[in-house]
Amino acid sequence: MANKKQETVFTPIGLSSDNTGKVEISVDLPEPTVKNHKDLGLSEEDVVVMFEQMYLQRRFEERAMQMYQKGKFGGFLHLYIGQEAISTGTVFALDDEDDIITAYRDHGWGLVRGISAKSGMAELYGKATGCSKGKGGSMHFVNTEQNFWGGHGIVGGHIPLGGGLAFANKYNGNNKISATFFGDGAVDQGVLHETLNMSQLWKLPAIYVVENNGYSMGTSVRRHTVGEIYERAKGYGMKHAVFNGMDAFTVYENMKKIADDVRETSEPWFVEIRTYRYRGHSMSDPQKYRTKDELEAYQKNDPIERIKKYILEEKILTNDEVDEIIQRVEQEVLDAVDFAEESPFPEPEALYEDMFAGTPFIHDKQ
Amino acid sequence: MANKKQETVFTPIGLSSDNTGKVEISVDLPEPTVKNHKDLGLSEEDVVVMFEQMYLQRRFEERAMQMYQKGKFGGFLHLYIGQEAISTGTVFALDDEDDIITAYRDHGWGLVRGISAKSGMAELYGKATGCSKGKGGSMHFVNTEQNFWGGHGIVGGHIPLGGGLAFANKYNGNNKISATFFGDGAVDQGVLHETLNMSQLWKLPAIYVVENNGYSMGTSVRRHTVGEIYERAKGYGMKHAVFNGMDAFTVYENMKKIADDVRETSEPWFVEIRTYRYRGHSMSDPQKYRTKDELEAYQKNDPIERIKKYILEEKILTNDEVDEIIQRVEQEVLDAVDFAEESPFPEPEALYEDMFAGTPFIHDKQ
Amino acid sequence: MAVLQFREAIREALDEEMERDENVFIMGEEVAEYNGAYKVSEGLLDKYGFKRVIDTPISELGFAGIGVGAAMKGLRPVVEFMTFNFAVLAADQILNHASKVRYMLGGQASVPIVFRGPNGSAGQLAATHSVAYDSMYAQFPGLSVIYPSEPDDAKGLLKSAIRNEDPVIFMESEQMYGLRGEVSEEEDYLIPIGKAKVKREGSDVTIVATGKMYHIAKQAADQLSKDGVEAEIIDPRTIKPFDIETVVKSVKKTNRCVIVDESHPFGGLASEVGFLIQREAFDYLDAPVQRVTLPDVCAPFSKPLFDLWLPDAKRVIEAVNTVAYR
Amino acid sequence: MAVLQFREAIREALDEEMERDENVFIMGEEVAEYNGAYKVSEGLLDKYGFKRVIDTPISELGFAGIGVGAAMKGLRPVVEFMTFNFAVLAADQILNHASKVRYMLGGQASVPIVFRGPNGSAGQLAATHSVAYDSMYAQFPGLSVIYPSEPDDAKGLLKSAIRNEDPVIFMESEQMYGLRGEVSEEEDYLIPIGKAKVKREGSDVTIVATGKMYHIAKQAADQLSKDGVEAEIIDPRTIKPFDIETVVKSVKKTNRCVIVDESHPFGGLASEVGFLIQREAFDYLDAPVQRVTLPDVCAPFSKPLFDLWLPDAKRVIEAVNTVAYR
Ligand SMILES: Cc1ncc(C[n+]2csc(CCOP(=O)(O)OP(=O)(O)O)c2C)c(N)n1
Ligand SMILES: Cc1ncc(C[n+]2csc(CCOP(=O)(O)OP(=O)(O)O)c2C)c(N)n1
Ligand SMILES: [Mg+2]
Ligand SMILES: [Mg+2]
Repeated sequence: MANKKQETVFTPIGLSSDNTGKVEISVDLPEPTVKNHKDLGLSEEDVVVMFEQMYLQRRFEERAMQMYQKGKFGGFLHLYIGQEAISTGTVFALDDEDDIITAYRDHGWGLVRGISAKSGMAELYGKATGCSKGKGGSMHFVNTEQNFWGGHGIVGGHIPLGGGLAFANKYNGNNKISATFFGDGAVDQGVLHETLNMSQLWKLPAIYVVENNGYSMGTSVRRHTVGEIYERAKGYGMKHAVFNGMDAFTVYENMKKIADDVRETSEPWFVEIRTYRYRGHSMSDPQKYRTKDELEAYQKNDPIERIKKYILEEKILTNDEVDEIIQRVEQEVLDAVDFAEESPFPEPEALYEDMFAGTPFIHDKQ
Repeated sequence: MANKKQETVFTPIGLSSDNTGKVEISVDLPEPTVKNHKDLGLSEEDVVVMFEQMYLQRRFEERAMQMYQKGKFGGFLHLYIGQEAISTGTVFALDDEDDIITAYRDHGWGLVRGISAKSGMAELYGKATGCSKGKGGSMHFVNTEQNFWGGHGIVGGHIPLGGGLAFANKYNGNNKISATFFGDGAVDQGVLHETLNMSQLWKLPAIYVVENNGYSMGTSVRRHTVGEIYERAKGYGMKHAVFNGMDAFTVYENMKKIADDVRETSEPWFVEIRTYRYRGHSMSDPQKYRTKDELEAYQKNDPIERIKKYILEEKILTNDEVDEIIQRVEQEVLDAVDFAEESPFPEPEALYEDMFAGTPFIHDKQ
Repeated sequence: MAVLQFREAIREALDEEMERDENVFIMGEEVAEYNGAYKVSEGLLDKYGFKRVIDTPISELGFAGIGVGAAMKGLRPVVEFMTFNFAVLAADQILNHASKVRYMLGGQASVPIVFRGPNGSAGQLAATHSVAYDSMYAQFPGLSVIYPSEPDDAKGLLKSAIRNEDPVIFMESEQMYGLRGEVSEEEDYLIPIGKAKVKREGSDVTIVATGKMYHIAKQAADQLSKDGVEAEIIDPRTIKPFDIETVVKSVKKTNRCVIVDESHPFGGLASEVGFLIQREAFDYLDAPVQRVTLPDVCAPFSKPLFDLWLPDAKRVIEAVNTVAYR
Repeated sequence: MAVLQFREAIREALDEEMERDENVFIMGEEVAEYNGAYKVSEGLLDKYGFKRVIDTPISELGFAGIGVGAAMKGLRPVVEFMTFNFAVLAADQILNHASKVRYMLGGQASVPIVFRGPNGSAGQLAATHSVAYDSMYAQFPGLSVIYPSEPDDAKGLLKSAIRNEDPVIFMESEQMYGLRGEVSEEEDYLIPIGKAKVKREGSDVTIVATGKMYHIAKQAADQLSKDGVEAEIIDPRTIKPFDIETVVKSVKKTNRCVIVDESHPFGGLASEVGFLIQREAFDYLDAPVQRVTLPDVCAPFSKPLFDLWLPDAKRVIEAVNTVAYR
């Protein structure tokens, strides 16, 4: 390429074009907590359930990926693999009545908030038995009964929806809070700014959480957003935090503290949780924008391996007991695939259903 | 009103509903500069021109208001009265080739960037001789020959346009910079956030300036935006400043320093200039949201009175010479009114002109 | 019947619905302490307090989205835009969220929200403040779009809109706020969404017009009547659902139709209704359907140009003459 | 004639125009280092460097606006949206700024910008990723809207769009990027904006279709031909300016017309063109104009529902049968 040095540059140059050979790590991981489960007030059973939950999310997606590659279903498939400590630690930290909403990388969130592997897998297949009746697919998992408000596909678009959930909670005076999760890429959307300003001004009981996994599609964080993400909070005098998202205990500890504060003060927080996306953005990503070394370095911090090791080292479970869980989850996911395969597609009439809660009206229906 | 104290409140309560009687001043004015014109590198002539310019802006608008009230023209009329030190100090600080763009409160900016009182007044009247050929009216003064890019009516909408002007300057490597002015109300628009992030990331030679005049329509600053406005910059690690906008010297000093820095480093600045809107938002505003005391307190800092006093005290001009200027400006504005009155309206064909620079195309023209 | 201004009729609807249902609240720029940019919400803050009458920053996208989220949780927000020209900034929340959330979540969430405010032009406010967006929103599934022309319609339809389980775009007009008209004093006066009203009977030509254009159509009809041409005026009141049956029935009688539409011509209400009429009443038409719309040009500021730009009775009469081969 | 993929034809147009004019640059999400989300811009970073091929953050409104500002200063930005479904966030910059700046500033600034990217659906991507926005943009004065169906059209029209002095919306389709077709090797191949092309001659019925729908129409025509019905297919290629003359001429010959449109029905291309035809060729029509559009329903994810949702050749044939009273 013609002498890059003198050239005018707008967007910072990333890995693939950097001639220095120096690779800037996309996300620095803060140290995880040193506390053990007792310090954190978690029972041994909690720790085991955490492990099982995270492992379910992992295996669910690994199988889904396999089925996708076999051509069993279409659409996008954005995998949460590597980020499971965030969904899991958070759900343990929040009350079950608190509201959660997230972007399209939503399988983990759905499973941990009560969507069964079966109805999740059926949704990926577009079956009538899916959690969204096959209307939404991978990007739109939902379980409002357990206060999980979905799965949304417009980057940043659900951020004010999360603000609205908090607004409704304050309006109703019900002492519930909302937590809104989105990617580092969504940080650049203007609606975040608008929502943060109103949340702080109106004292909404809301937590806005960036799952900074190093990349917005093929663009590393340093190439799409300036400074440190959590520092955005400073522009609004908003409480903020940044912590390690590769350790469920760290997520639990911090999110619990934050949730308590929000519930008490009705003041919002802006939180950056650092993690890493193991897989490509979606299924068609050649991933030329990062090195294998980088990926492997992060995989050494795998949150599932970590908690498994902890369980064994602390003798919470034996090796055999852990294996049993692994087998059980494996079976659960296989059963889910069978269920999805065997489930019926929606009937043709379903095309016109779920458009309206009130009187349906379809213009010029032929 | 029913017990406000226990009631859930979202937006902070303003003056009209505050039972404490305590009035929070909308904008704290930082101290003006202590430097005199020589310290600042301004000639005596410069100071005189500054005064004349500011006085022209003031009288132009006072007459315009009168004509509006007489029903001579319609549409909106947002007056800049009280804020003239900002336009004037800035234009002296920037190079003439630098780009300026602003919102709908644009008469002062237009006049100081070369729109004659005549073509300005004619524009208010919607005459063919207006600076925008009567197509734009009060909100869309423009003089691109002197790098004034208008007058824009969507709150915040022109902020990225200002970024684009800076982008083009950097692209062209021409050492020019752009300065984008907007109100405190525009600070709450998401596009500001997007533009600041890209400007900082891409190192655009741009200055983003909030003319904080205490109110967004009837909403005082503290009721629509949290914290101190200039602190928004901290979220992006952006250079920033806050200063007094009721003194042309202060504006000049700061804007010059900032412009020099931007030109040298191609790094953007975010600036809050504190001022005060003497008149209502537009012509139909009953102004119940502020007290007369508040208004009068700010009027004591009037930027035109201030520079006039300076000119007399420093013996730059005699009383008579000042009066001469006043008479001249007075006449200029009266001539402008005559010109506007006598100018023709655009021909009917003009309706279809100026839609396209290239081949015009009007769908289904009847 | 009480005689109310348009803005008073809207205010009554808001007031009654807020009184009836704790979950109804209003938010928007200057709606509370300023009592509304156009005084629609005057007095509501005093009556309902700061919890339910909420001033927002100029953050159209953000507060629209907060409204949608609150609606998902069961509240019933009435979100005011100072005009729908500014709602363009909120388009993502209206089009990609409010209208789609329910479907894509397989019916697990509803969005009972009303977005309301003035539509179209309001005199010489130039290009960015003058566009009519009713037809645009009607393009998208899941939204009801209401654009009433008289205080009575406004009251009855707004009350229905607030009770509707799905998102409604409710459009008004700065220039009509002061318009007076008789308004039903019926308790809990509800007009069903999606029903057109024959506002003038006539046998010679059907004129379809709503919102501000209804009044233009009426002027034209009065004028035409003096010439012995009796126009039937149908005010659809709701752009969507559009009551095509009522229009077709009238056209089958008059055999001629003119549509007056405040949109630019391409793909506006007029083209949709014209298309449907030619399809549904082909054999009844004695002349092609004609339309009167804005020209395909931005709104100019200058008074004489603006007056040329906005449809007027003269152009409606010309169109009627065309369909009547007069 | 070279055989190129659709994406290659677009890339050639970009490449030639960047080569020709230093002021042309491209910006958008993933256009540079990733080589384009759909590989349209592949290789352009290598050739033109970081100054002229620019990765943006996910800030559609902001970068669209920066593009408009840069265009006002004389640059010629080509702004890529990953799809026009995300451009909804930029609607204020497109509708309130790009299309209006020149008029409201009395002609003192021009906005020679191209907004391009895929339009409409791309398989099972659910409600928020599947809407066709060509008709919506066509509603607004000042914008040209192009939605070509074949690589040759794409190349010649994109080059013209980049040279156009005013804003152009240039729409593509994820699902067509791999489509191969013959592309003129003429040097500096320009197709004028606003000219329809008769892509198949026939005397029995006129089918109007562009973009992805053109290929559906073609399938239908091939099918119909076996039954002895010869359809004339007109591909307008540009939605706006719309070449109604070419369509009317054809309808005067065939006396029957079906419009295939990827929009939802209300106020889409089909309704506009149908309206114009009934007005301009009333006496030539042997049957009402029919249309095939998406239903007035959001895009579902599930494959069988999605297949039902998207217009197909079968529905086009049915519509032809209707206008032919078969
Ligand atoms: C408004 C909008 N713009 C662009 C896209 C396309 N897109 C989908 S995901 C994505 C990257 C988002 O990255 P990030 O927010 O970091 O989330 P992650 O994928 O890493 O979880 C992009 C550009 C979109 N869906 N919505
Ligand atoms: C997007 C948008 N929303 C709302 C408005 C209506 N409006 C015009 S000016 C204004 C207040 C702006 O206040 P500020 O930015 O402080 O500027 P000032 O009027 O004080 O100069 C409002 C709400 C608008 N023009 N555009
Ligand atoms: Mg990411
Ligand atoms: Mg202000």
